[in-house]
Amino acid sequence: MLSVVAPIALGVLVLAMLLSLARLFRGPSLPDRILALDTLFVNTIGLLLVLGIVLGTSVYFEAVLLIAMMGFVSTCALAKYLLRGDIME
Amino acid sequence: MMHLPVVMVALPLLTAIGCLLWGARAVRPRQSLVTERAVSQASLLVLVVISIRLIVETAAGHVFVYRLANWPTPYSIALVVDRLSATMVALTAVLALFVQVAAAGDEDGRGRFFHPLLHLQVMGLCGAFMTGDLFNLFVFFEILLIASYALLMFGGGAVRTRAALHYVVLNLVGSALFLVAIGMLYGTLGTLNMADMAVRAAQVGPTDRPLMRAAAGLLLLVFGLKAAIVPMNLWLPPTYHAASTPVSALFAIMTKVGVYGIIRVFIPIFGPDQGEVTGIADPWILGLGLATLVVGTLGALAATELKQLVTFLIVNSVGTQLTAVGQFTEQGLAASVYYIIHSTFLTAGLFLVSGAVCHQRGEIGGRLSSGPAMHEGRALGYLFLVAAMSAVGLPPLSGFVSKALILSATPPALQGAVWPVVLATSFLLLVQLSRVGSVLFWNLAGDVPPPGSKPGPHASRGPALGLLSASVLLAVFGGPVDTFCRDTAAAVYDREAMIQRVLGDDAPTPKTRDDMPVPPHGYVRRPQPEVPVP
Amino acid sequence: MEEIVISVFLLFGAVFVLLGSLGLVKLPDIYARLHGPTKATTLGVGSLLVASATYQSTAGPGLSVHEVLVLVFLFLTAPISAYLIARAALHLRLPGRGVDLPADEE
Amino acid sequence: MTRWVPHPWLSLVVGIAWLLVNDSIDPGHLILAVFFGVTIPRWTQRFWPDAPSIRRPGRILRLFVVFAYDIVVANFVVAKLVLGPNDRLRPAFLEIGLDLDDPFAIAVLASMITLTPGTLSAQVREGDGMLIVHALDTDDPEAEIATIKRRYERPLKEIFEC
Amino acid sequence: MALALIVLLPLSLFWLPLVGRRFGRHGAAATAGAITLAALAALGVAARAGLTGPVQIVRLDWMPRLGLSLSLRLDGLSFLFCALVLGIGALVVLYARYYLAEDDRRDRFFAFLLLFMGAMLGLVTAENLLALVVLWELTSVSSFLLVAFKHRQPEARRGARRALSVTGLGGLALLGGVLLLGQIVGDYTLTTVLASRDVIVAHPRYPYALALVLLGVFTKSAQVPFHFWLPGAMAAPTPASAYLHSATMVKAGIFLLVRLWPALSGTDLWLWSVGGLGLTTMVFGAVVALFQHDVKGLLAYSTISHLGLIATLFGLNTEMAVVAGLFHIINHACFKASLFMAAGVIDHGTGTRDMRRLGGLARSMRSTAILTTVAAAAMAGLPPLNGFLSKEMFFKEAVEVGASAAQPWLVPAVATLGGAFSVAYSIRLVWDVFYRPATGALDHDALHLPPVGMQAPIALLVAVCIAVGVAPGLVVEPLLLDVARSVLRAQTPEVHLNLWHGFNLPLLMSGIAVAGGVLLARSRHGLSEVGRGLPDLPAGADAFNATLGAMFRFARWFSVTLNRHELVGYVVPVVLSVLVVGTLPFYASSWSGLSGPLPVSPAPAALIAFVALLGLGAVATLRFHRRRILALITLSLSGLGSTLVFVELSAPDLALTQLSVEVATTVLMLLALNFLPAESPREVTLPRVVRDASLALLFGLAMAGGMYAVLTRPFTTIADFYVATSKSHGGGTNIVNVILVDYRGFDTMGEVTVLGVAALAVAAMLHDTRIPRPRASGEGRAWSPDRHPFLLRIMSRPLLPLLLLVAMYILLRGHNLPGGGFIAGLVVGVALILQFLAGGLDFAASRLRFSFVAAIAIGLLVALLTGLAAILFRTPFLTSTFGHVHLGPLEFELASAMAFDLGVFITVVAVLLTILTRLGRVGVEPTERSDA
Amino acid sequence: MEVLLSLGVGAVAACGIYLVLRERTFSVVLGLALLSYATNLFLFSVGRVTVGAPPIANPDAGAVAYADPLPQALVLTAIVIGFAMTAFVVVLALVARQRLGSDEVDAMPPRKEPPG
Ligand code: NA
Ligand code: NA
Repeated sequence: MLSVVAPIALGVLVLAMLLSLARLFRGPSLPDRILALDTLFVNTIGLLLVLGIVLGTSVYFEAVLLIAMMGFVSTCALAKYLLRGDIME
Repeated sequence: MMHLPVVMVALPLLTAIGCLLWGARAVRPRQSLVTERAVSQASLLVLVVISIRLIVETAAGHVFVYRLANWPTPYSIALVVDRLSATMVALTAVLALFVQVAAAGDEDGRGRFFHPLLHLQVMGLCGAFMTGDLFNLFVFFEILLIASYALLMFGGGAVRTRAALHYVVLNLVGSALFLVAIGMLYGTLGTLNMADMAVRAAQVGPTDRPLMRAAAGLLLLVFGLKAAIVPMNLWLPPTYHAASTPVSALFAIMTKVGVYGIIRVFIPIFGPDQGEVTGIADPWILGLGLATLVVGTLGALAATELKQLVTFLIVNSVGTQLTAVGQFTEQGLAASVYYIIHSTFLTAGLFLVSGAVCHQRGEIGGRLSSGPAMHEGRALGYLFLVAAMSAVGLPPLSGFVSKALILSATPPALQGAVWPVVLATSFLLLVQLSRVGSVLFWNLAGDVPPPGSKPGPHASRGPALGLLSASVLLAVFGGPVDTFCRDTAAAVYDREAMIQRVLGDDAPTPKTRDDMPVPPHGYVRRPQPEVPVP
Repeated sequence: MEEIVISVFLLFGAVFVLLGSLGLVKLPDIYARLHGPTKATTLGVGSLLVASATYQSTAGPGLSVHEVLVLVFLFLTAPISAYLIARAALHLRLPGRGVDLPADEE
Repeated sequence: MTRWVPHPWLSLVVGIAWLLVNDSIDPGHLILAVFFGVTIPRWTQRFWPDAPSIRRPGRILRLFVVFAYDIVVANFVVAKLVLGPNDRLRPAFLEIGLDLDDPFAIAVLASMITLTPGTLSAQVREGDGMLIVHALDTDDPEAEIATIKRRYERPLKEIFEC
Repeated sequence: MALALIVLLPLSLFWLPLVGRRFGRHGAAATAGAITLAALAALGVAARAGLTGPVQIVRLDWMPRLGLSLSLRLDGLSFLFCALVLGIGALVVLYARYYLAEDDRRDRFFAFLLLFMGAMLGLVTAENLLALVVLWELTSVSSFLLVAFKHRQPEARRGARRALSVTGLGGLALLGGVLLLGQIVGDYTLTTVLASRDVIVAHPRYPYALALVLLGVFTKSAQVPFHFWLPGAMAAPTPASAYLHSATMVKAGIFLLVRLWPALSGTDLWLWSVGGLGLTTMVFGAVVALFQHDVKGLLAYSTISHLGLIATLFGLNTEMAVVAGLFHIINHACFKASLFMAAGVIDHGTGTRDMRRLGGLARSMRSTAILTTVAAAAMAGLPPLNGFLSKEMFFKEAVEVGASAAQPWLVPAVATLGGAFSVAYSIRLVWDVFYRPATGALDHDALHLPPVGMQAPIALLVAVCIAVGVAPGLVVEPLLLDVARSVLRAQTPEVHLNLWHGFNLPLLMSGIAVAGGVLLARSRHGLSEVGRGLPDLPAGADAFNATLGAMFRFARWFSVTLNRHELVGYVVPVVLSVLVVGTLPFYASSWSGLSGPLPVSPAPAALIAFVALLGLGAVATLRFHRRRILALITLSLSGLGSTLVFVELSAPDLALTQLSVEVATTVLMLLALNFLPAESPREVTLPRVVRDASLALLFGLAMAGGMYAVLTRPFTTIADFYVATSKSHGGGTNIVNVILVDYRGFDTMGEVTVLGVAALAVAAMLHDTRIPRPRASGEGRAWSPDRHPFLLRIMSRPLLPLLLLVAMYILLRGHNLPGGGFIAGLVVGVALILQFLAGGLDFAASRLRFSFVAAIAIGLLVALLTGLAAILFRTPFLTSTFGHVHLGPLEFELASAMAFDLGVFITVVAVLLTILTRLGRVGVEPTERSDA
Repeated sequence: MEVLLSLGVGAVAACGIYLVLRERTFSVVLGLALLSYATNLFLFSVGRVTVGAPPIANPDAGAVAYADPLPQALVLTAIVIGFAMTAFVVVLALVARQRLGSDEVDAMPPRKEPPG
């Protein structure tokens, strides 16, 4: 069962990524694009979790953890740039 | 004794760390400078002593194979120190010592971290000259490059910044290509140790030949970029011109890294008797060498400023080295080793002299037109005379000896191409350098030095004298030096002996990925306490 | 049994992640779009994490609960990201369909 | 005690998190959990100088249950809205006057609002203590505000400010 | 020993005059004189053994494997030249002692003179051809210094440079020639070379060798068309001219001609090149000399002419001619040196050397007039002087050799013509200076009469001219025979020097020459129209200048005009080179090498998506690169794609690293972007865009092709060793990490060093860089007043401990599972960056009260010391060890590599903090002024 | 898989080179970043590509069961070095803009300044 569901889930997540990507390219505003990138990071987290199940391994867990963290930080930095220009004043 | 090679890398790093920690204690940046100078100088002296020891040992026929982390080669990174490596390392140490003394006048206080950066640069150079591993060579290239970026920017200023921007971007592209080249070689040969590469390169089949040629070409390009070989020579003059005087003197050895890389790759790996990859780039190297020689000379003729002239002399010297290496004979290599030693000291000395001249001429600086008298015009004039004679190849200095060595090494079949170029470029340099010396030291607009100019930096005269005295010493002791260079070249060409030494008696034969389930017996290192004795 | 649990969470999670992205594409303005990813995606990933934890616990050598950490982390950060993006959108005075923007500056 | 464990709750969380992330309660990991539980909060205290103390920890669990329920509901609500036509949406910016004073409590509130049905914290105006919330689809802003205050703000006030 | 002393005394003590000035006003001259006399004495001692026996040789190996040894020989020829160099040298020193009495730089003059003398002595005694070249060049250099002695005068500088250029050119050619000779013979020893004529002459490369050697000879001896440097060199102080440009240096070329005569001569090539060019030079020099106005100029051209005469003699391939040539060398040295010194006396006395202003000096400078007249007569070849004898011999040889030519009259006629001009300019010299009525341009009462010290050397030389002329058999014949024997050995002819040979053809020719000379001298004003054009003939100087000028112009065009020092100018050649080296090998194999034997494998769907993300991100970056913030977002996209490709292709560590680095890079770029324009302007030129696009496309194709070629080939690798030993011998299951900290820990050591240096470099660059923050965004929008958005500021605080915990987790497990010091360091770094973002630089930095630079140093130190610790256990640097540690109930595995990883961790954190805080501190509050 | 990766790497490299040839420092920095992605992937791939076989040693599996760990280690080093270089060049671009008054890569120094 899992061998059927997991690839389907994978496909669904890839579709989600494509949608996020579409928003990223379409914009129109920079906050839109930052949001799209942020969503893409989260999509990726899901994708890796499923991939771990598909490939039967847990070595992607750290990647998941780090994507969550790094995606968040880069979103913060980008948004703060829009607000203040200097992100570390 | 056994650990000497790694000390040449570890000590500069340790010194840099020490200087940084000491400097961090100081409230004001200049406060710690006195201590840093002393530590830095002492450390360089130790390096010089060690490197001389390395030369002595290797000259006696010993080859250091230092297997880092105590794994067998080719799986570990090995430092391989033969005569050539020892020579280059010693050259680096001595040069750095002179540069340090020259900079310790006041240049080192015009920015931050001069001494740490100097030592890190030395570390990169020494590592690059000693490593027997291609990827490790890349790493040390990066160390010496990033240190050179920082040193290039040392002292600040817009001109320097512009030059640095170009230099850095170009070298980043070069580093990317280096990785690609390493990738292609690893992807074909499956190893990174250069001796092992030589073993495996000899075994590649004809279908892999194009790939190997492309990889070799890329490596040539990467080394050529470092060495400023035509057509990638253009960056060097503005870059070196922009650097502060001691830094540009230190850079005299940077181009040699590229030439050294060519020697280490194109003789053992793609050299003679290597099956499909035999002499893969030979004609290119000689041709490019000659072209570089011509282009460097033309640049020297076109120079309108003293330091700029010296930068073109470096291009010229790169061309000369490559012309000698590119003959792919032991004698040619021997000549090029001699020339490398000669030109490193010479160009560094010339930079120091030029720096002092530019400084003492006041506003006009190094412009090649009639200018004021200098505080130390006479001393500088004599130094310049010696340097110029050596650069042109006038006897009785090392420049002459090296040119004679190169010309006499040229096999008859190549003489028609090599001799006219070498002789004609020497002649043009003679014309230009006599003009330059005459303008700077004889065509004086007044008897007194310009107001406001200072006689200093005093510290640079001693090092300049020291560096240029190498031109005399190398000539006076030309016999032993020549013999050493010939033995050095012979060792580089003795591929079998090198492979034996690096890979040991049980040099592993390539294993396919499918038939290696357990480590072969010979590879197990622990619990053997004994260190592989080189 | 575990397989069914895993499959359900897997599908549920994937669909909600997709819904989040769909909202991102479909909704009319930036303020509306922010809702999709911050909510649906968070829950979706949460479900996937549960699926993963279950899977790794059954397939792997021992209990796998470290996924909880990711979940906690996502729950902590998703509102911050959304807040910052909304803040930026308000600062840029990006129009929201059918709403008047509150005064931007304090 | 406070010298070594300035934030007992945080220490607890860190220690548990260590065991969680390692999937292990080995003696070794227990020791490490204690070690990090002490050292990390101690070192990070400087970045969180005014950390609130939890007055009524018992209320946390109740709030958590409410919150978890709301999250699941929120997702179905948003799913419906996403799948429905855009012109049926009735968005609005709500301005909520805050009764909370502790910044951390306010932050927790704002986060919870974002994660729950149809609302999203867009700005905290520290000057006048207003929280600006974007509601995706609301017909009665006042009711919405009241719900938020009731379901989240009050419990938080109890937890953090007694 | 004495032989070595001859050379070594002046060569090694040349600097003594610089010190000698301490011993009084004329200490320098005295020192120089003493050294010269000592060398002369040494020559006497060395020659005592006689010059008739086998040559004396001392030998000192210098560079044996090159074939360069410092060996000296003393035979008749070298004795003759030593005697000339030292004898005339001594006289010149004496003369210069007075001539330069007022010059305060005379100590340097004498030093240079000694240097030259030593080089010259070495040259003429050299037994090794390479050593000869060494000393040959040294004479050029010392001559350069002497000519430029009065370097304030432009003509002195120009003359010196030109002399050096031309003789240097010859020297380089000579080096080539000598190397060729050495390679032909197999030895650079003169004795061997001289005995190998048959081998040399028969060798196919003989013409090249000869050409190169002769180029050296002709330039040094100022033969047409290389003569032009000599008149320019007359800017030298007169003693130097007398010494170098009449007696010695210019004779070095001639010397070499004789030296190698036994080895190279006897061929038609030799006859035509040496004889032909010599004869041309002789006539040319004589003709031009007549029309010179400067006394020294006249003497210079006369020297050229006489050198041509001597060269002609050596070119004739007969033994008797060689004897005549040697004889004329001696004679010319005597009369020409005395004439130069006389010219110096005149110059010294009147302040001018222009013959148009001089005149009537016979009365006021009687003794000089007489001496000059006699010497000039010798130069003109009048009996009973030495010049007459050698000229007669020359005429005789001209007749004999010419007889075998198609036009038997041609050579004698040309010789006679040269002789006639010789007579004419001699007459002109004496007449114009001394005997014609005074021009009035000079104040004869203000003349500065020469001291005896300046007269004596002239008188001595003139006396020699007379003595040789009157009693040649007594004075010069034994020496000449010794010299001739040293060159000709068994072929030495019978020679009897007599003033009177009876009436014969040479005497007739002499008569014609004298008559013609008188005629020419009388009618020279009529000829002056012709003459005026002569020095302007498109002669060597102009051709030389033009060639060099063109060379310099070409060099400027090539190096300056072609290179505009732009970045693309550096990068494009690299790209082009990549295209060449990357495609040529495949092209040469008809593209068959592009695809290896392995089949391609199908791509999983996820990989397709990830590669698409990577590629789309790159393309989007390209598309949006002018909108910078957007480009950063798309760059992250590409980085994310790259991360995911690593994930999919089994490289978790890489994925983690790439991801963390990605974020750090984004933050870094955002920090920088604040101070850069928000947008790049559109680049207008379509051709450039097209060019760059094609280059980029081809580059991408080349890279794809190369990669494809690699991936489709079977492959053997050393990597399985790591797989097999990582756990058992390296103590870790994460093979990549074990490679990084153990097998290839040295790379990692280098890598963190690079990081450290980068941070130092950034700190150094930004140390004093302060840039006012822009008041508004690129679009002119004012910044939000919300400096630290609330939710981020508050919620980042509980996040920090959580993130640090994650970092510790990653650090500790790295050896066995994905992670390690580097990634952990990045996590901590990013966690702290978050604090900077949330609370601001001051908030966060004030809580990190340690020197980041020192922390870098400490991190590196930890890594380094871990490596060095291995040395204490007598194992190589970085050797790691691992084992199970039992502590009460605990049992865990520890590897020393973990300490190394800790060093990496500390370094990475410190580097990130250094770089980002330095960058963060760049911005300062804008002032009114900075807005303007 | 091989074709896909080759084309992907080629595309990224092409974009990188195009950007490196632009006139503004920021574009060049972007180009260098892309170029380093491409080269890192290239170097990574030469160990041949495998799905689902991360090189975490499991004593039960044979050697073939893992992706080649060596290029991974090399690329890791390369990424780190690339980061150091990127950091340097970004700051250099900033300093250049400040000192040269323009962010053009070929901007000329504002006034005559003696070198050396
Ligand atoms: Na989020
Ligand atoms: Na990156």
